[in-house]
This record gives sequence, C-alpha cells and structure tokens, in this order.
Amino acid sequence: MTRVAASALEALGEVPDGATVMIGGFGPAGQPVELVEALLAHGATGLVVVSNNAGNGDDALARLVRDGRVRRIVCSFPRQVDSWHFDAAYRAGRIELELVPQGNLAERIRAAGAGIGAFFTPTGYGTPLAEGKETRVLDGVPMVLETPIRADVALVKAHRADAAGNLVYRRTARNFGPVMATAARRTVAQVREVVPAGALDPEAVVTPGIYVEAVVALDGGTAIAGVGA
Amino acid sequence: MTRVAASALEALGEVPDGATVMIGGFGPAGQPVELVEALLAHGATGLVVVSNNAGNGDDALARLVRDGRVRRIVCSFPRQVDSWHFDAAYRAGRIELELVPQGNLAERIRAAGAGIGAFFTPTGYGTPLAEGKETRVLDGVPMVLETPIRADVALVKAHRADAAGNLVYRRTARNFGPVMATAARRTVAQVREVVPAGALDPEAVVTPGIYVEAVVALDGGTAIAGVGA
Amino acid sequence: MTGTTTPAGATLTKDQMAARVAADIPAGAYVNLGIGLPTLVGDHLPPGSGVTLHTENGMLGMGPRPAPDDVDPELINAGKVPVTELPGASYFHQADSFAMMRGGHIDVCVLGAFQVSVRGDLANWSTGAPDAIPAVGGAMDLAVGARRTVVMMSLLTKEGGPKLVGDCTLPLTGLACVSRVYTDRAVLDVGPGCDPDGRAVVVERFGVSHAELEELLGLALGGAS
Amino acid sequence: MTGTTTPAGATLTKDQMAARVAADIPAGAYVNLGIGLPTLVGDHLPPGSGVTLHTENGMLGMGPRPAPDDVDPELINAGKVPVTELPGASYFHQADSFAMMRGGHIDVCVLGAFQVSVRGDLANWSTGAPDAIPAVGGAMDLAVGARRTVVMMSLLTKEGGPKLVGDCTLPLTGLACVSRVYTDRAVLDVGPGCDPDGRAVVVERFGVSHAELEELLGLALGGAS
Repeated sequence: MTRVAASALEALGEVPDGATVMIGGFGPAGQPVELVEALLAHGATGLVVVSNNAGNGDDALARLVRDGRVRRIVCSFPRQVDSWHFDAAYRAGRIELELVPQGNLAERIRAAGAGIGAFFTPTGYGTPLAEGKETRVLDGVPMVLETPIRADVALVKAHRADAAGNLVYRRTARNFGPVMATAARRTVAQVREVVPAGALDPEAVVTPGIYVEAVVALDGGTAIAGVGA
Repeated sequence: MTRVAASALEALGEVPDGATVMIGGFGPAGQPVELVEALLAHGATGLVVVSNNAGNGDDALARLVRDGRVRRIVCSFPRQVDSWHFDAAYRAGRIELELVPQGNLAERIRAAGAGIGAFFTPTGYGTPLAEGKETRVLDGVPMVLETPIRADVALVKAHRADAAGNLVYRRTARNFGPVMATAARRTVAQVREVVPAGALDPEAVVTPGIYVEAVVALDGGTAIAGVGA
Repeated sequence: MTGTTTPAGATLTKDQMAARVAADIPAGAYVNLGIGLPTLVGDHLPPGSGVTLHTENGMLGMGPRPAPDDVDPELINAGKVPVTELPGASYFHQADSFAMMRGGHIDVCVLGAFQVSVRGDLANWSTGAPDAIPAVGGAMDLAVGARRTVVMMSLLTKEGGPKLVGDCTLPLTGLACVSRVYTDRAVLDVGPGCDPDGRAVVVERFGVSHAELEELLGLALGGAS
Repeated sequence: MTGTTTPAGATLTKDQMAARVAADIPAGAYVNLGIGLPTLVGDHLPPGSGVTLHTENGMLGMGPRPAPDDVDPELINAGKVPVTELPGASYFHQADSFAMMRGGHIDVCVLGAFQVSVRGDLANWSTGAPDAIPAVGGAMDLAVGARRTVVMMSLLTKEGGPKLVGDCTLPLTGLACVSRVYTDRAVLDVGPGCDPDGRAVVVERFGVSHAELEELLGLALGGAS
C-alpha cells in the first residue's frame, strides 16, 4: 500500500547513511527537485547516487556533491556546462565515479527490478568502459556481461499518481522514473496531483502502484506549457 | 512505415516455409484469430511456432498442428482440456515441443527485441526444464543462462492502431503482443480499428509503430462487453 | 503466526483452508493466487484489507468473478476464468508482469502442489506420467519469484499417500522455495531455517494429533505441543 | 548511393553536409540523430519523406524546435534542447528506449565523431585529456545498436590533422560499427567488407581530388575515378 505524504520530507522517510539512492531525470526533465532538496535537508551522508547526470549549477544534487555527502556516483553523463561541483569533487578525488553507458544504466536498473542476475550486451565491447569485464561471443557478436544496479531508495518525478500509487508521466520527463521505481527497496514519487484510485486509465498506467512506497503532491514551480488542471 | 492492409491475408504477407512465427494471446484473450486463419490459408509449412498455448479445439493454430504444418512449438502451456490436435501430434512424435516457463518465454522474447545476448535467471534452476543449461551462482542465488527467442513474423492482436502503426491493447488481451512485436523481423497486428496518426494518446501507446510492419482492421466477431466506438 | 494449537474438530473444508490462508496475508499486501484451489483465497480476504491481487497474465487490481452479463473475454485471470477490474487496477504485458513477479515485488504467492518437501522444494507442474501432455505455465516463475511462497493443498493424495514428503519424487518446480504449507489437516512451516533439526514444523492442527500427523506423513515433525 | 563523382566546387558547409546525409536516408526510415552536428540533418529531411525521428531519452515522432512560447521543459531531445511532438508520436521509458536502439530497430543512426578508423571503429566520447570530466551518455549504445551507423564530421581537426584514421588513438566508443562517414570534403565508406583491400572507399568528393584526399589523410583510399 502506498503512503500519500503531506510533504517532501515526510515522503522521503528515513534514508540511512551510506544508502544507495536513485534519482530520476534526464537533464531538467523528470528531476525530482523537491525530493532531492528533502534529501539535502534530511542529512544522510556517505551516499551512493545513481543518476544519469551529476548535478547542474547549484541544484540539490550538485549541493549534495559539493558538501561531500556523495561518496560515489553511478552515472552516464556527469559533464555539463555547469557541473562545477561535480567537476571540482572529481578532480580533487573526493568522489568516486562509475561511468556507465546510458543504455547499460537503464538496462542494469531494469535487471535489478526484474530479477535478472546478469546479462550480455554488445554495448561497450572493446572500449575502456568494459575493461576487466567478462566477455563472450554470442551468435557471432562479442558481448560484455553486465550486472544489476539496485538501490535502497529511488526518488522519481511523475505527472500524476492515484491513491493506489499508480503513476503516469509526462512526455520526455518519463525517462528513468519507471525503471528506477522497480529497482529500489523503496520508491518515493513526487507528482503534480494525487487523484483517487480509479481516476487513472488502467491501460495508461506506466508505473503500477506495487512499485511505489510513497507519493507526495507538489506544485513543482516549473510552468509547463499546455498542462491544464 | 507501417502498411495499412485491407485483409488479413494481405497483412500477413509472405511467410516462407520453415519460418518461425510468434502468435500472441493467452488463452482466448489476445489471440490474432483471423491472422492465424490467414496463415492457414497461406499454406506455409515446416513452421516453428512460439506461443503460450498450442491450440484449442479446432482453432486455426490447432488445425496448423493437425495438418502437420508445425514442425516445432515453443510454448509454456500446451495442455488444455481441448488441445486434442496438439496432444495427438505430440504423442505420435509428429511435433517437437520446447516447454518454457511462461516468465522465461516472455523474458527471452523481450531479450531478442532488446538486443540482449543472454541472461541469468533463477527460474527453473534445479528442475528438468533447466537440464543441460549453463548455471551460475550470482549474489548467492543459483541461476540458469537463458537465450533470446526471435521470430521471422509475429502475429498479434491489439485493440486500436493509428496510421503510424502505434498500438494500444485492451485489458488482459495485452499479454504477449507487446513483447512479440519487438522480437520479429516483421510484426503484423490485427486491430478493431485503425485511427489517424495523432488520434492515440502518445503517453498511452504500448507498442510504438517502429515495431509494426502492417496493421489490418477486422471487426473480430467476438462481442466485447463495454467496448464502444 | 498463531503457534501450535490443540486439535479443533474436523479437517478443514476447502473454504476453511482458504480462510486460513487469507488470515495470514498482511493488510496491504500484493498477492498472486495460483490457479485451482488458491483462487478461493480471494473470497476470504476481508473487505478493507487493502490486499491487491496480481494475475500473471498481466494485471494488478483484479476483482472477483463478474455477473454473467458482465463477462469480458479480454478480462481473465491466469486460469482463463473471467474476472473484474477494481479501482486502481493496471494492465501490463507479459514481460513486465513476470518482471514484477521475478523481481521479488509480490509479497505472497499461494500455489497448489502435488508434493512439497520438508526443505521447501515444490513439485506442482507435472505428474511425471510418461504419456502426460506437459504444461508448466508460470509455475516456476511464481515459485521462486515472490517474497514468500506458500502452498495450499490437501495433506494426502486421493490414494492416502502424503503430499508433504522428505524428498519430492515428482519433477520439481523449484528448490527450497516454499515456506509454509496450508492443508486440510495442518499448517506446517517448511524450508531452510524453519527448524534446527531440518524437520517440517507444525503450526496448527485440525482434528488430528501431532503423533497422528507424523504417522500420516511418515515424518518426524517439529512443533510438538 | 551516388558513386564517385568529380570535384564540385568548394568544401561543404554544415548545412550542405546535413543535406547530403539526409539525401541518403530512405523514405519511411526510423532515424536517431546524435547530439551536435547530426541534429542539423532533421532540417533537411524532405516533407513527406515519412522519416520518424527517435530520441533516446524516450520518444519517437520528434518534431523541430518549438516557437519560443511553446517551449516545454518536459519535451526535450537527447541534447536537452526543446523539441516538439508530431502526430503519431509516442513516449517510453529509458529501458524501452534503449531496447529499441540496442535491439536493432533504428534504421539509421547519425553520430558525430572525434575519430573514425578505416575499419569503422568509432571514437566520439572522450578526448582522452587527463583532466577531462568524463561523459558517455548513449554514445556506445547508439554506435552498436542501429542497423546502420554513419558519422557526420569535419574531415580534419582544427589543427588540420585527419579525423579519418588507420587506427583510432582516442578512447573507443565501438568497434567496426561505422559504415559511412560524411565530411565537408568527402563521403567515404568504411568498415568491414567495404573494400577488398581494407581501405576506406571514396563515394563522393567536394572541392578536392582523390590524390589530395589521400594526401590529407595519409591513407590509400579506394574508389579512385
């Protein structure tokens, strides 16, 4: 059963030091901004973060990195024009980076959620990112063995939730949310609106409520073109 | 680009003898009845069929089996109260059976569509269905290595298509359609209605048109409770 | 988790067994009920329990059988029986549905069985008869995928032989996957860690003494009162 | 597939390169345009070509940049630039989006590059600079996932060195994955099977002779006219 929380901090719940935290979003789209702010306020440290990017400007993830609260980041694209805090921490050796091709990141997260122990993929074969990994030629194609990426908590942003925890997303803000929601012990979703159970089309649900431990409605702040009530 | 065909036979197109054909459906729900009828009329033989079941009563798949046109079937649940034709062919040694746990069937089909060369799963470990397969203990769990299942043609039934080949399904008739559509060289979908591109909600599309070679609108015959225009 | 109780009248009917299984399902749980006997459990979940039923053919939020006029051939459960859709339901395809099961997201899975071993091995897909037409369906995925897999079955075969055994003789569905067995004569815990001596442990008996159970099964059992 | 032509005036502008790439994209194809230079190709696809654009952050049916008033921060491409939605579009999550790419469903992928080797090896994610902040994104998935991967780049670096090389010296993105390279001075086929002698093969030249190309690249090239 999904909790409907009254604030981002209440939705976040307890996050132990050293926890692995997945953070949805691709660039600004789908970033659970207020939940990461809540994580900043919560105080957990020694975190492992799994996220496509490593923070922009002074956003909450960037401040977590700046403040030395992220021990390690698993990420496909840390470099941004404004990833100052990550860049500084990385150059100073204050943060460990596991650089993962974006498709491997998505598929390894899915594998964790789907109970797959490991899988072979051609992506990365023969490149520095596959160094030291087991390889095998399958059907004539050289492949690399990749393993699941799990988390203690996943923080995602969706468009709407219902009281059963079902989520629908909006446009390209969907990105990592649905796979991360399956791969964490607890998934917390911030949404624009929580509607009653039965108010979402069951055919259009993207993340079934079984994957969602808590939802919180936040107005979000960002104006979205063409989004009505 | 997806073809909008005028008949089931035109949608089916050319199926060479010896082809591997995926057939959607779980029990009666989602069975592409008219497309399998078209395959029967088409005449291709020596087929490998991938399908959850192996035909009921005198349905088209059962008749393909009866007439000796299916060399091999990859299937999770051939036994039905009315699977007479399969039962007879199997007992007479006229058909080869690869019995696959339903979750492995789905995941192996997905793997083919997703470019995964092989994957480890706990399902079936220590059972007769995993005999002879490679095993490995991962994170303390004994697992079996499973390989992709591909097809030359997938026949699926959806609810609606748009002119771009996007598909939406209906209730539990969704079942194998979306994964099979990704795993075949050509996917042919029978639907109740083809609507213009843009008439389906892009957030609710289940099978993107990229996976669909042809669609055909057929009224289907089965009365569906609660389905309006 | 009622602990060992004294014999209380007769063996259980199927509905009483289903009620006993239902009583152990936590409020708010996500549950998969296997085909056959376990489907009865759905009728005994108390209203307001917040239990959500999963059916592996692609749905969460499955409701009871429809009235005859509301039967929809596209809304069926894994046993191909018509069901209904509850508010908050969702549909998904086979790979997503089994990912949900295989990824450990279903809290409780209730399965039928031909045999369960004291180590929790399960045999429920094949009678092993040489002329049988095989069929496995989702059994192997369900057995090892859920957080907790329990079995609901008669204690004895029609011929009176035990179905809870030292070692399964029928083709296996999964190894060490069952943690509790609900039968008409007793509820027993099985599997790794349930007993330091490796026995099945009696949780509750119905119209039968501990000694009689051991006699029926030909096994030494833990949990003697 | 125009075959070798004679030099025709000057080297190509970026837009001319994009038009040249677009001219080779079959009608009805599903295409992914990498970030940077390749995104220009979208502007040169003829109306009615039926080409559908995929963006790996989770969309098929991507349209051009919106008018400033229609910018939606939740509708962006893989370069995080605002785009629009065309009729027939669909959205999907990252695993489904990369399954589409990695499963060989995208007909053509156009990527930028730092270096391409005559064997079709690609280096486009790292300059190898010791103090560089790394970033790979979807490059490695795109390189090996599409049915046909082509590269769009200037033939030479800013310093005048060749970007089409015998062996890549920068960290690799993928092995033997590129089949054609579109540059400002020539279009060349590369990769396994394009030439019995293992050379890159000149398809078309722009303002430069075959011998001059060989001289610029320091490579023997096939396709001399």
